[in-house]
Formats: sequence, C-alpha cells, structure tokens
Amino acid sequence: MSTRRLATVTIFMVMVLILAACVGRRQAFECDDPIGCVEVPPGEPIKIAALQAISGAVASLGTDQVRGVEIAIDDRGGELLGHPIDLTVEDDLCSAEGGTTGAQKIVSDPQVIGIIGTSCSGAAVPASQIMSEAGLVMISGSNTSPFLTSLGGEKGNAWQPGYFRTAHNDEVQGAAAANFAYNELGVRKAASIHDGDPYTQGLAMVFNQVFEELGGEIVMATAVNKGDTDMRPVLTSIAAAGAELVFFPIFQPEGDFIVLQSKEIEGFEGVYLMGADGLLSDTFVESVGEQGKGMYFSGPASPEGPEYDEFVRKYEEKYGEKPIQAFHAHAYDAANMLFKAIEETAVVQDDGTVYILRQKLRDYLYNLKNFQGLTGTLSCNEFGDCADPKITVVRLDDPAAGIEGLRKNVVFVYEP
Amino acid sequence: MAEIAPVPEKAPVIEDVRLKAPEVSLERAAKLGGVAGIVAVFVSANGMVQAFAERDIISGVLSMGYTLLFLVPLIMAYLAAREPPVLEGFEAPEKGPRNVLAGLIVGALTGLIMAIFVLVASAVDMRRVFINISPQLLELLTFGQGMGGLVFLVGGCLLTGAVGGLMQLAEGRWRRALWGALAWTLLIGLLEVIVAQLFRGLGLGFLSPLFYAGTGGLTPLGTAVVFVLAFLYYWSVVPKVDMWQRRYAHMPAERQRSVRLSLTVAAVLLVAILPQVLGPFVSEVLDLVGIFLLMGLGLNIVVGFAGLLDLGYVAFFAVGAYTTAILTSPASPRWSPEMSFWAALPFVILAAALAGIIVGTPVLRMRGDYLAIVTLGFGEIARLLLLSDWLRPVFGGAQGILKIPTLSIGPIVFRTPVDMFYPIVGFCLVAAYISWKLKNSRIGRAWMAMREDEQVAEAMGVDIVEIKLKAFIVGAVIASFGGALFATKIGSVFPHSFSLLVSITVLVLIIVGGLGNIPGVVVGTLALVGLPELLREFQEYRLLAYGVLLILMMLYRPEGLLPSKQWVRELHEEELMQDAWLKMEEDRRRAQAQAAQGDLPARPEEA
Amino acid sequence: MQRALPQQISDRFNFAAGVIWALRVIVAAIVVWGAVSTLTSGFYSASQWRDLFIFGLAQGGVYALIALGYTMVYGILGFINFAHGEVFMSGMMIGYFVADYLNEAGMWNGNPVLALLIVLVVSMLTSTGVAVLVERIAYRPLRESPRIVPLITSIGASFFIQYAFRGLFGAGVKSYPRMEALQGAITVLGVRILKVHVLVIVAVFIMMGLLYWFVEKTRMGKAIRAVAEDKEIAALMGVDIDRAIVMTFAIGGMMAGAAGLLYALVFNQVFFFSGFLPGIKAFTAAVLGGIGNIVGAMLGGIVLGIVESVGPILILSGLGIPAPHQLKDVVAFTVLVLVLIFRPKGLLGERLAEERD
Amino acid sequence: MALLEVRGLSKDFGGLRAIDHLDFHVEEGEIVSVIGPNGAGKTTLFNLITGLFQPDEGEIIFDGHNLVGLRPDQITRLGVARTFQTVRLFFNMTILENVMVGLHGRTRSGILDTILSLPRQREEEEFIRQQAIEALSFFGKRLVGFRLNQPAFVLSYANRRRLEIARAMATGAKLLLLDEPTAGMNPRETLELTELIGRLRDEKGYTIVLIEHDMRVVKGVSDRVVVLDYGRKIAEGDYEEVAHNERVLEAYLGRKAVRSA
Amino acid sequence: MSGNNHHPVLQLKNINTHYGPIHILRNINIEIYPGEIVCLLGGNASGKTTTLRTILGMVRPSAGEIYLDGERVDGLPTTEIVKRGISMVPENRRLFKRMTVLENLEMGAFLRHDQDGIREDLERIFELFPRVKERLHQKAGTLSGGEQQMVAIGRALMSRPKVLLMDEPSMGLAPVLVEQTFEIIQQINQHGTTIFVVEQNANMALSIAHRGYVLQTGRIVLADTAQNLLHNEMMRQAYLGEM
Repeated sequence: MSTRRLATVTIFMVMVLILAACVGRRQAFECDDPIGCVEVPPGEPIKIAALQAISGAVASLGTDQVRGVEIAIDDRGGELLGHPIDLTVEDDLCSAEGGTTGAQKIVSDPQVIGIIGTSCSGAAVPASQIMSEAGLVMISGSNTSPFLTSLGGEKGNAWQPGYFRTAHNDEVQGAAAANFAYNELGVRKAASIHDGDPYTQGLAMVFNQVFEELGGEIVMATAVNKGDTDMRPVLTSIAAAGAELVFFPIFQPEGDFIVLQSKEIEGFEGVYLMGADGLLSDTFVESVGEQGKGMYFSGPASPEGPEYDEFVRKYEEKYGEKPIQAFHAHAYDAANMLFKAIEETAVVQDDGTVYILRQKLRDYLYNLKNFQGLTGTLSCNEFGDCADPKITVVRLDDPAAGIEGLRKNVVFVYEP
Repeated sequence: MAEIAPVPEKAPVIEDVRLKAPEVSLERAAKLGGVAGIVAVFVSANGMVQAFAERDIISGVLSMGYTLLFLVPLIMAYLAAREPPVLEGFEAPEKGPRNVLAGLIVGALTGLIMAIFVLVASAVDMRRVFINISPQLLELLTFGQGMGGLVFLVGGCLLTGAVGGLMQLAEGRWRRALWGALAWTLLIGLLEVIVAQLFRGLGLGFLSPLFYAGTGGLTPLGTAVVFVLAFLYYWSVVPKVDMWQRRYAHMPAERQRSVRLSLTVAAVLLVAILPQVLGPFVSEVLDLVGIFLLMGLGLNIVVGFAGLLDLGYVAFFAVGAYTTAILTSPASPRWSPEMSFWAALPFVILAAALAGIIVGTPVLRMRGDYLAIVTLGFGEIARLLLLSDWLRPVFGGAQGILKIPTLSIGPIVFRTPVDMFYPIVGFCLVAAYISWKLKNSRIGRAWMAMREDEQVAEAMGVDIVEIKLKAFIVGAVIASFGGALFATKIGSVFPHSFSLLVSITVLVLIIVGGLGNIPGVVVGTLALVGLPELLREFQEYRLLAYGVLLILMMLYRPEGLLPSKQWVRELHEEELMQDAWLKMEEDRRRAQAQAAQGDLPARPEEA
Repeated sequence: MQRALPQQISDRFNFAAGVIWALRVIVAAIVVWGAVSTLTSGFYSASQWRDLFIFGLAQGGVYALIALGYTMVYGILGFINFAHGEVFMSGMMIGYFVADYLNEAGMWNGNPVLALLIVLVVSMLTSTGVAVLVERIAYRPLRESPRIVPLITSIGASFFIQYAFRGLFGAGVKSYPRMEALQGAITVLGVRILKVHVLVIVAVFIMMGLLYWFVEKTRMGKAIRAVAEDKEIAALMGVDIDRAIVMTFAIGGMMAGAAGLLYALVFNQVFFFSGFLPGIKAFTAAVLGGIGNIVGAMLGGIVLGIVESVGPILILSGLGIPAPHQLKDVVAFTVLVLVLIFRPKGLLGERLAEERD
Repeated sequence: MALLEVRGLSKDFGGLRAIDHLDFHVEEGEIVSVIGPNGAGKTTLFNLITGLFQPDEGEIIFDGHNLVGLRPDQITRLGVARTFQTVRLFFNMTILENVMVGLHGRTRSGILDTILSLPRQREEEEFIRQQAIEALSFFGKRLVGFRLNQPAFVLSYANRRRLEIARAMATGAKLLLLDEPTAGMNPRETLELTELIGRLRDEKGYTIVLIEHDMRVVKGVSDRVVVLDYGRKIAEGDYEEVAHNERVLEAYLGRKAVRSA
Repeated sequence: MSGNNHHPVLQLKNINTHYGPIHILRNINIEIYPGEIVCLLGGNASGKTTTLRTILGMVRPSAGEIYLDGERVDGLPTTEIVKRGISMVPENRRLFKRMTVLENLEMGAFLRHDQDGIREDLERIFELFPRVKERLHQKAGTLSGGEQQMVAIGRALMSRPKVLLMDEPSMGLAPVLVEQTFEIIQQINQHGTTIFVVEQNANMALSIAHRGYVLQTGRIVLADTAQNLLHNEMMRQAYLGEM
C-alpha cells in the first residue's frame, strides 16, 4: 500500500519537473576562448566570490576585505552589464587546507568568474592553483609573499596564471623599511622579530637582507610564537645584542606585548621600534597608548583623498564601525579591477545574455595599466603584481588622534 | 542481650509483582523549561539568531535563525514529555494529557524567559558588554511588531512546546517518521549547494530551481516534496530494515555470502561513481575526510587497541607530509631528489617508523595522562621545529615547501579532487585492512591485553616494550600515509597545518565514532570532518556547535556512534559485571526447570 | 624500587635503557655545551640574567596558580580538565568589564587597592562559577565512566566556553586599563623588580600558602583528600561527595580567577582565546611537578616559568641556534620529557603506595 | 637440583621489610603451599619471582637461570606462570582471547607476517587457538563451547579463577604460582578445585606453588607447607607438622581452623 | 541500647533495586531488631553488596521502603543516612592508605562535632584495640592486614552507629584473623551495637549470628534463626560445605 503510494508520488513529481525543464532554450554562441566562456542568461546574476579569512584569530583581516568588496558592489548599484552581481563568501581559514576547500567550493560552481582573495599567502598557494586550472581569475588584496608572483624579477614558486594582487610584494616593503632605518634614522645595528607567520617571516627576511646589503648589521634575527605573551626574555636578548632598532612586522596581540614590555627592559631606552601594516589598526593604537609614542610603522601608502573619505563614510554607515584593518581599500580596488575587466571583455548579446571569455579576461588584467584606485595608480606586470609601488613610513606621535592621525603622519615615502 | 524476635516458620517465597510505572514528572518539565529558556536566551545573545536571520531554510517562510530559536523549546518539550525509562518488573506507562502538559510547561517557561530577556534588553543597553544584543536582534525577536510582538514570541514557544509534547503521544512509527522528515527537511535546506551539485551531477540540473529559491532556501514545493519523501521513507522503509536483517540472519550461509557479495559490489560501484556525481567540492571534502580517516585508523591502533593516549599524533602526519615534500618537490630548500611519489613512499614509511620509535622510546614507562602530555609535547616540538628559523634551510620555515608534484601512476595523473578520491580511498582500504588484520592477530591481542592490564599482560609473556613500540610504529606509518597524500594533494606544506587541533580532532573523531571499532572511525570522521566542511555557512559558530556536540555525545552516548563491543562493555562495566552473571544464573535456573519438564536441553543458549 | 634505579632500569628495559642512557649523555652534553658557550660569551650581563630569572618566576607563579586547578581535579576525579584554561580566561574577561567600568568611574587609579580587590573578587567568582557549572553539567554525570570520556567532554567544554565568550563578548582583544600604581620598578634587596612582578610573586605565594593550609588542616580539606582516595568509603564516613568535588572545582576556579587577574595586570590584555596556551602550559606544569600533588603543581609551575624564560637563551643561543625564543616551547617540553623519563611520576610525584598483601 | 631455588631474598618497601632473607626451594613435581598472616609477604614473594618487583638482595634460580633482573615476560617465557590474588583477567576480551594471550610468548609472528597473512602466521594462529582450547578443556565443559566467545566478565567468580589458571597454563610454564586460587569460592567449588590442582600435577606435570588461606585446601594438596611471617620463614614441613607448630598456631592458624580442616 | 525491642531498628520493606534496566533486588524484606547480630548469606553476585548499597543510599531503590528506627530513610543521600546512625565496615577494609591511622579514625567521626565525645570514643577504641594506639601516626597503608581490619572497624564505630554493617569481614584474611574478627564482632555486639553482617563464609557467620537471611539471585530464599539455618538441609549443601 504505502510502497505504491510512494511510487505514485515519485512519478508525479518527476513528470512535473521534466515539464518545467522543457520550457525555454535559446540560440548558441560560438565560444572560441582557449579556457572557456561563461554564459549569463538575462536576469541571471554574474557570480564572483570572496575567499577570505573570516573566522579564527585573523578574522578581522578577511572581514575587512569582504566589506571592501561589498561596498564596491554597492557602488555599482549591485549590477554589472545589466546583471545583478552575486557574491559568495568563503572562509580560507588562513591555511593551505582551508584555501583548498574554499577554492574547490567556489570552482564547483562553473558560473563563478573571479575570486577576490585570499587573505593569507599560505591559503593562496593551493587556492590559486585550483582557480587557475578552473579558468578563473583571482585578485588578492592582502597576499604579500614574493613566491606568489615574483622573487628578484623571476617567477615565484607558486605563481599561477590568472593570479593578481593589489597588495604589495614583501620585497618592496622590506626594502622600504630597511632603507628608512639605514638612511633616514641612521641606524647601523638592527634586530628583527617575526612570529612564524609566512607574511611576517618573509618581511623580516627581506628587511634583514636589504639592511645588510646597505651596509648595516643585523645583530639579532629572532622570532617569537603566536600566542606568546611574555616578550621580556626576547627583548632582553635584543637589548644585550645592542640593537638600535627593532623591526617587528607582526600582529596583535604579540605586537602590543613587545611595545608595552619594552619599556620595562633595562637598556631598551632609545631603541627605535618599528612595526608594519599588521599593527596599523585602531585597537593597537588604543592598546599601546602613550607607550607607543615615537614608534614607526612601514606600510603601503595610506589611501587618501576625497574618494577614500567617501569610501570610509560608506563603510561606517554600512557596518557601524570604522575600518577594522588596513586592506579594505585593496579589496575594493581588486573588485573594481575585476568589474572593469569584465565590462571591457564581455560579449553582450541582443537579448541581454552576457558571455564572459575567461582567457580574454586574464589577458586584459595582465595588460591593465594606470588604473585609478583608492590605493593609488595600479598597473599589473606579467607576474600579476598590480599594486602602486609606493610605501610610506609613519610615526606615532599622538596616540589620542587614533589610527587616522597616525596614517597622516607620514615621515618617509619609498618608491623603487 | 536482646530478646530475639520471632521468625516466620517457612521461608517467604514472594512472586514477582508488577510495579506501578512512574509518571511523567512535571517538576522535571519545569526544570527543562528553565534550561530551554536559558539556552534560547544564549542562542539569541551570542548572535546566532541574528547571524542566520538572512539565511532562509524555507524561502520567505522560515529563516535559519528562527529555526534555531524554536528548535530549543521543541526538543526540550519532547524530552520533558518523555516518560522515565521502563525498568524490568514495572508496568508500561500510559500516555495521556500529562505528556502534553509537560510540553506546554516547557514552552511556557521558554517563552516567559525569552520575554523577560527582551524586555530587559530593550530597557537597558547592554551592548557595551554583550556585543550581539543589538536593536536588530530585538526587532527580530519581536517580529518587528514592537513590544506587542512578544505575543508572537511567547505564542511560538508555547506552540512548539505543545507540538513537542504531542509528539510523545504519537505512536513509535509516526514519531520516528515525523522527526525524520523534519530533520531531512532542515538538512536539505541547509545543504543547498551540495544538493544542487548532486542534481547537476546526475544530469538533473533543471530540478534545482524547483527546489531552491534564488535567494536561498527551499521553495514551498521543495519543502513539501522533501518532507513527504522523508516521511514515507521513515514510515515504510526504515521499519523493514530490522526485518531484512532478521531475514538475513536466518538465511543459509551460502545465501548470506551471495547477499554480502552483492552488497559489496554495490558499495564498490557507489564509491566509484560517488565523486563523479558529487562534483569537485564534495569530493574535496571527501578527500579531506579520507585523509583524516587514515589518521583516525592509525590513532585507533594506538589509542583504541593499545590504550596509549596520544595527543601529539599530528607529528606523524607532519613527518609523512614533509618527507614527501622534501623528496618530491623541486623547490625543497636543501635536498631535492625530485623523486616520484611512489619512489618516495618507502622513505616516508621509514621516516615515520623512525619517528614512531623516537616518540615511543622515551614514553615506554609512562602511563595514561603522563603519556598524553608528553605526546602532546612531541607534537608541538615537531611543529615548532618545522617552523623554526633554525631548520629553515631544510624545511623552509614558515614559507613551507611548495611545488609538490601531483600524484600519478604511469600516465594517469590525479589532478583534481575527484581524481584524488580514488588513491585516498585506496590507502584507506589498505589501512583498514592492516588494522583489521592486526586486531585479530597475536599482536592485536597483546595490545588489547596491555590496554586492559599492563602488568598482567607482561606476566603472561607479552614484551611490553616491543608491543608498545609496534603500536607506535604502525600508527605512525598509517598517519604518514595521510601526510604524504595531504602534501601531494595540496601541493604545498606549511607548518601551520600541523597544529594541536589536528591531534585533538583525530582523537575526538575516533571516540565519537566508537573507540576500537574500524567502521566507527569511518562514521566519526564523516560526522566530525565531513559535516562541518559541508556546513561551512555556520562559520565561527562551527566550533561552538562542535563543543556542544562533544559534550552531549559523551553524556548520552559515550560509546560513540558505532561502538565496538569492547568499548561498550568497558563503559558499562560496573553494571554488566554485577548483572550479566545474575541474569545467567537466572537463565540457567529457568532452563533447568524447563529441562526437568523435558522441553529443552539444560544448556543456556545465548540470547 | 627507588634505590639503585639506574641499575634496575638497565636490567629491566635493556633496549629502552640504552636509548635512555644515550639520551641522558647527549642532553647533558648539549646543555653543558650550550650553557658554557653562552656564559663565556659574556653577551648577557649578570643583571640581565637576574631579570630573566625574575620574569620567569612571575610567569611561573601564574602557571602554578592555574596548575593547581588541574592537579586538584586530577587528584579527585582522575582526569585532565582541559576546560580549565577557559575557566582562567573567563575570570580575566569578566574582570575586564569591571575594571573598565571602575576606570571610567575613576576608581581604578583613584583607589587602586580597593579596585584591585573588587576585580579580584569578581574574577574569582566568575571563574569559580564557570568551573562549578562545567562540573555540574559536563562531568558529574560521567563520574563512573572511563577517564577518556570526561577528557573528551572537557575538550568540548573548552571549545564551547571559548566560542560562547566570543559570541557574547566579541572577538576583539580587550585591553585592561593601566594602573599607574603598578608601573615602574622598585628595588628589593638591591635587585630591581617591576612592581607588578612583586605583586604577582607575593600574591601567588599567599594564595598557595592558603590553599596548602586549607587542604591539610581543615575539615573540608580532609574530606577532599578522603574523596580523592576513595569516594565510596568517604561517602560512608558521611562526606558529601558531590560537595567535596564541587569544592575542589571551586577552589581550582578561585585560584584560576586570581591567576586571571594577575595575568591581566602583567599583560594587560584578554580575548576569548587567552586561556588556551596558559592552560596547556599550566597543565604541563602540573604534570612536571607530579600531577595530583599540590606542592608539585607549585614547583612545576615555577620551574616551567623559569625554564621558558632562561632556557632558550642559556642553552640554545650558546649552540648558535638562530631565533632561540621561537623554540621556547621546545625547550619547555623537552624538559618535561626528560623529567618524566627519569622520574615518571613528575618531580614530586607520589610513589604509588605499594600494596601489602 | 631444585626446580626453583630462592636464596637470601630480601625486599624493602620504604623502610618496611616485606621479605627478609628468605630461603626457599621447590622440587620438580612438588606442590608447595605458602601460608601466613595477611601482610606476611606471600604475594610479594610471587611478585619477586615473576619479576614484577626487583629484589633488594638475594637470588632466584629457576631451572638453572637466575631470574633476578629479568623482565616479567622473559621470566614467563622461561616457564613460570602465575595467577593473581584479586582475579586479574582481561575482562573485556573473550574467554578464548584471554587464554590466547597466554600463548604470546610461545609464538613469533610479527607485523609484516600478519599483514601479508603468510602461511606461517596462519598456522601459528591455528596453533594458538588449539592450545588455548586445550587449556580451557582441562576444566571440563565450563569454559568451552558457546562460552569461548563470551567476554570474560560474564563468568562467575569460580569460573574466573579457573580461566585465570587456564591462561597461566597456556603460557607453557613448568611452574605455576597460584595466589589464593579458591578465594571467594563456595565449599563445593573449593573441593573441586583442590582436586584439580592435584590433577594439574599428576596429569599435566606442573610443579605448583600456591598461597592459600583455606586449610582444607592446604591439607588436601600440599606435599610441603612453608609458613611466612613478617617476611621470614617460621616453619616448613608437611601439613601435620606445620599445623601443630606452636608459632604457626599463634601467628596464623588459630586453634579453630586446624580443628575444622 | 534503644528502647523497644519489638520494633526493628532497621527494616527493609519490599525493596526492589535496579541497575539500569536490570532488576537486581526483588522484594527484599529484612528486619533487624536492636541488639541483634543478623547475617545475610549468599554466593557471589547474589545481590548482597547491592543490598548494602541500597541501605546506605548509594543506590536508590526503585520501589519499597527502608526504615531506620521507625523513620523512613530510603531516597535520602548517604550522608544523611550515615548521620542517622548507620555505618559500615567495607569489604577488604579499604582504609585511606595515604592518611594516618588517626586521620582515618577522625574521618569516621566526620559528621560529629562533639569533641569530647570523639575523644571518649577514641579511648574506647584504643581499649578495644591496643595495637591501633601504637600505630596512630603511621600511614594506614603500612599496617598489616590484621591491624587494618582493626582500624576499619574502629573507624566505623567512631560514628556511634545504631546499626553497624559489615561487608564480608572474613574475606581474604588468615584463619586466625577471621577468628579474631568474629570475636570482635561479638564483643562489639555485647557492648550494645546492632550488627548486620554480610558473609559468604556461612559457617563462621552463623556461629555468631542470632538470625540469618539467605539471598539468591536477588531474592530472599530463606530466613530463620541461625541455629535452624545451620541445620537446614539446603543450607548444608549449598553453603556450609558438607558434601
């Protein structure tokens, strides 16, 4: 009895569904792109994805960028070529395996055209490979490891076609920090601390190298671990080594501990402290307060100007807080680059159907020059590096002025 | 000296009486109602209701946020309305309005507590401390109707409470079918992406828009179809499973074998087409499940069989991954022999065995928790060494090792996750075979004996040192397979992939699956690695749910999802030790009595 | 079995003994070589060594306070309460909100002693509450289960508390207000010590003394010891087992709460993950000292703190290993492994009472 | 020469002398009972012989080997097996598996043999199984048949004791050390076991040392009785001699027990 | 000695106990009158220990009532039951081995607050067991078996129980100690303590008890005076070792 009922229901359903499916077919478009095309029928969305770290200890890094992308979409009224823009957000967990699963989930939808991400370089290595093989493009706002694009003018180990970034190659920032320390501050003995993150380790490494090339001496290249709280021993070592400057391109809260505890170490008075963009945040300035006075930060040139102010206004309006990290503008630029490339390369049919040619899209991006973004003038090279190569160093003079005040207090500009 | 009381002349022989069944306790219902209220407040205050308010399960009708909120009184009411377990010698309880009343009490209390919460939250701004008690949340909770909306909130709680109570009145088959249908509807609603992919994979892509609305969530039609199908399944198919099993048990051995064979063939076929149908993303998840499964199988030998609590198991995984990386990658910093995966495999095994000995030897004399912390230490040491600047010339430090070639056999290259599924399954089968084979051998018995009582095992001629080292070595080698596959699959290795969390996850999954049992490890891995990956939408609440799940699991089903008999025994040892024997004595007496009447042989048969 | 241990080992575990002996020699050589070359290099001044030692002592004191919770629970229930790090964090977190409020009200720096006491009480109450609640919900029903079951529950509880706190109070790092009275250093017996470290060290020793007195001398302490030894018999004596166990968790929680405040004063910061690493370290300390042994936990904590602070520099940098601080935990865990190899029950671990027949 | 010879054996526990310069021997084929008050050091003696404890002084010579310094498993492989005062079975393993563990020391196959399922390994598994069943069969039908695959904890107290003896037999030992084999048994079971102990020697050729409190058992089976008190031997001889020794009566037996035995 | 001899000091009325779903005790009825020594006999796993645990509130009976001195005590927590006057000498003595002998005895008086009374009782116990006094500050784990037995009994007496339960006092003891133990039991009884002994060693137990119950698979199958039981045919076969 019940079995029969089940069968009846099933057959009925299948019939309904087949009928529904038979409605509507349209004429074909000849796709000659070597890696394929995406067809977006009228009314269907153009799909892009964000692959960012949105959970765990580095959640703010990814969340900030997702917001940047969302604002970029809002700025276009949520539409591109008359199609709604559909954004999927995936978590890259800031790890290789997280990047893999996230990327696989994204590419499993053949309609997705491009990815804004990842947050972390480690996640980018497998993710860029997966997206590259699937024919997508990926633009990251915060990957900085040289191996993703180029190292010393050569293709990096993890380079993949279709990978771009609006963030700086560490090579640039490390060199900027070293130049500033050696030439501007006149420091001859420096120390560096990283925290075992590929980003911080890479940056510290470049700093050490360039500083020594300039003729300085790295008296201690050391490291701490994420989660460490007691920095006094490592600071004692550095003081004993006689360093005049410490470069620690690490994150919160370890960075806070270094600054706060350095005041308690004998022999640490007069040693310059220098962080990087990982510490350029409101919570850091608030946390170190007066103790952080006189500290330097290297980082990409802070976006400024009326467009950026407008952007920040939208951000605050939409999310109820000030930008929480330093990469929202990079992500915003990345998204806009992608939209522009789609607009320029897509084939639009009369009925509104849009065809996006994947290789053509990539080629367009590789040849993109002088794109005006919030972070400056972006031009992509053959390795996918698109960032405006301007790095600035800022100094914390007035903690009460917060991150805004700090960003404006530029003491050095580096352009290779 | 006291006078001795008189004693009845004949020994009193009392026949068993039927004792009156206890009633559903309303007091307990009130308690559970309080708990439900607190849970509901918690779910709201930590932001879940709001975070999932946008995500629809049934498009335009029911959001995930509300589902979460109202599931609380529903489940609690159901539990509160359940009668206490029927003990031997007691009458079966009767169902009635009291069950529903208990459900209503739960609903009422939940509603009341939620209402108080809403009133307090709207009167006092607590946002500085509780960041998620926002105006938007209050709006959601009052259904956008201002304080008048509280009527809906309380009404909803009452309604779900009553439904929970009513569920208890339903006869067993109905009850199961209703719960099953409900669960499947929610699940299908949640797994939108995967189901859509499944449709595509089966060539039924046109079905998706009928089931799912473009804005997320099931369409009303989809909901109805899923609910009805699931209901029918539980109504008509599930009850038959028992019957099929019984029928199978009564088949002659030959028929059994052919049934088994055909089931195996079906399983193999299923596994073979599975990744093709499910597409790259689910395959990716399955690959990950497979890699964790390998580790689970290995750790199951160490913990489940040999009883050595290892919290640093990830070290062996790392050894496998890094050995593979160094030997196969052209980008390995110091040595790069650029071997193929298969040429590197023997070295991987060797390195893992060596690591097993290195970890195993110092801990030979340690037991239990000492072992746990020391192995944890080894796991951390391994990770930190891989990460260190000191060994960066060999392991690449934080930058890891890149460019690990993809796996290939001759001309076949396993590039995509769909391809990788097959070698991973292959390795899993090998590992499962190894653990099954060892379990039923001299060595497996020695492990189990050692787990039960190390001293006695030693006194029975088991060389504890040898057998412990063997457990560590086999466990290490199996984990290193996982590591090797991980490295070649991801194409790069970074020290961050080998954190303590991995060790803990693997330990947890074998225990949740059912310690000491190979199928249990499979189920545990699917549940704890597969499901969270599929439910990526839960984002940061995943680990919260994970924690709750672990606690509930251990409280209510400590033997795991698919337990081994031994583990069940151990968990219920006290009861069983005392009673199994009592029961047997009783059975024997009965059997003897019957034998005296000439019915049955005087030997107790196993039930 | 205590006497002539080396000889016995070499008889009983021939293979293992060889490895262990080799290990012993290698480790001794490494330590001596590293230490000698560091010391002879003259890189660090005597006052720097002394500072390092005091940093370690203060850090170790905090570990010791947390370790007490592990060790007491282990002593009475026989399993590792993984959630104890979160108990510690919870006190620190709720303490932050009170401290923040007091700071705004001007009391934090206006009347630091009273403010500290208030935050201390709140922090201890919170941690105690969380510890007791976890016991009630997650451990009490599992008392008769094999120990691995509550162990898993405690891992679950640990995740739950972390992410519940994250959900309720946000993911951001919260900075305790600065207490001016605790800034700077004072000189004690010619040694310059940070004020905050003085406070920590004094507080730790007072707390430990109180605890020792409680467990050894009071009626409840005796009841706890009896329950730790044999629950059923203790119940027969009229001891309320549940109460004794709750008491144990409560004391562990109180100690953790106090540790939380001290930790916050030294490091100023708290976020939902702050309990994890100190928890692991304190657990290590408890095992190092001999788990189940209260004095052992104190000793283990302090030893661990000092090893972490002095060890990397003393041993590793002398060996020419770059970035020795990165390997701080390697040194700490190696010390643990070595201690357990030579004293399998920890530094002060109880010799298992040999049963007489 | 005696099968087991203990000379000048001493053992301290934190200042407490459990065994005090004990001399003691067992001839091949003999059944020797060790009796003495609780805490006299009887079980400690067993623990020393089987290597669970290391003596502070003295020698233990078994079958020409000095056992001092050997591991318990090595000692078992040399031919000494034991049971425990509190029955210590592998309760969660089946009855058959319990006994099969006893054969561990007599077999060889390793991990690779097992994984590859070599013929040698399969033969060995069969051998283990047969030997185990044979050992169990010694106790009649109680432990074989449908019981083989039941977990050990379902067994009654008496059967647990029997299983423990079977497990010890399976190690292929020459010398069995039985620690209170009849404790917890009812009189009928005790009598039966007394008989079995005799048969163990007569049919299977085991040499047996047992610790026992039940004087009926001691009287029933012993060729020789050794009495310990405070780790020292206070009397030795056949049952009648010992039972009428004043020191033994005072320290251990009491008058009633002798009468009722 | 408490007043009316015709009202039982301890009474179990239709007690049923379950472990999980399994029915262990089935309608147990036991009455113990003031001043008596009553023994409960039975083989292993017949439910003897469960009976004791039920009396002490360590297991809740699923049905039935327990009265102590006329007051209903089933369902009360163990602490409360001990406070009302039941204490037990556990099987195998089970002292707190890491505590001193004195601390062990003090634990016995855990619920009492009358320091003088406690001191008095200590003296009484030293009188009863002079050996114990000599070992007062030793760790209990270092005592010999006989001494441990004395401390265990002394510890149970420290709470001045109305009924003293003894779980297998002869288990694992040397013959001379068994004898001594039973002598002590008689002695304590003569000082006025009601005693409920659970034993396997039926011979010994019946030789000192006034009355006895026989438990088999969770049921009372015999209840009679000790004398009658000693001569009961079934008893002689099953428990008294006459073959």
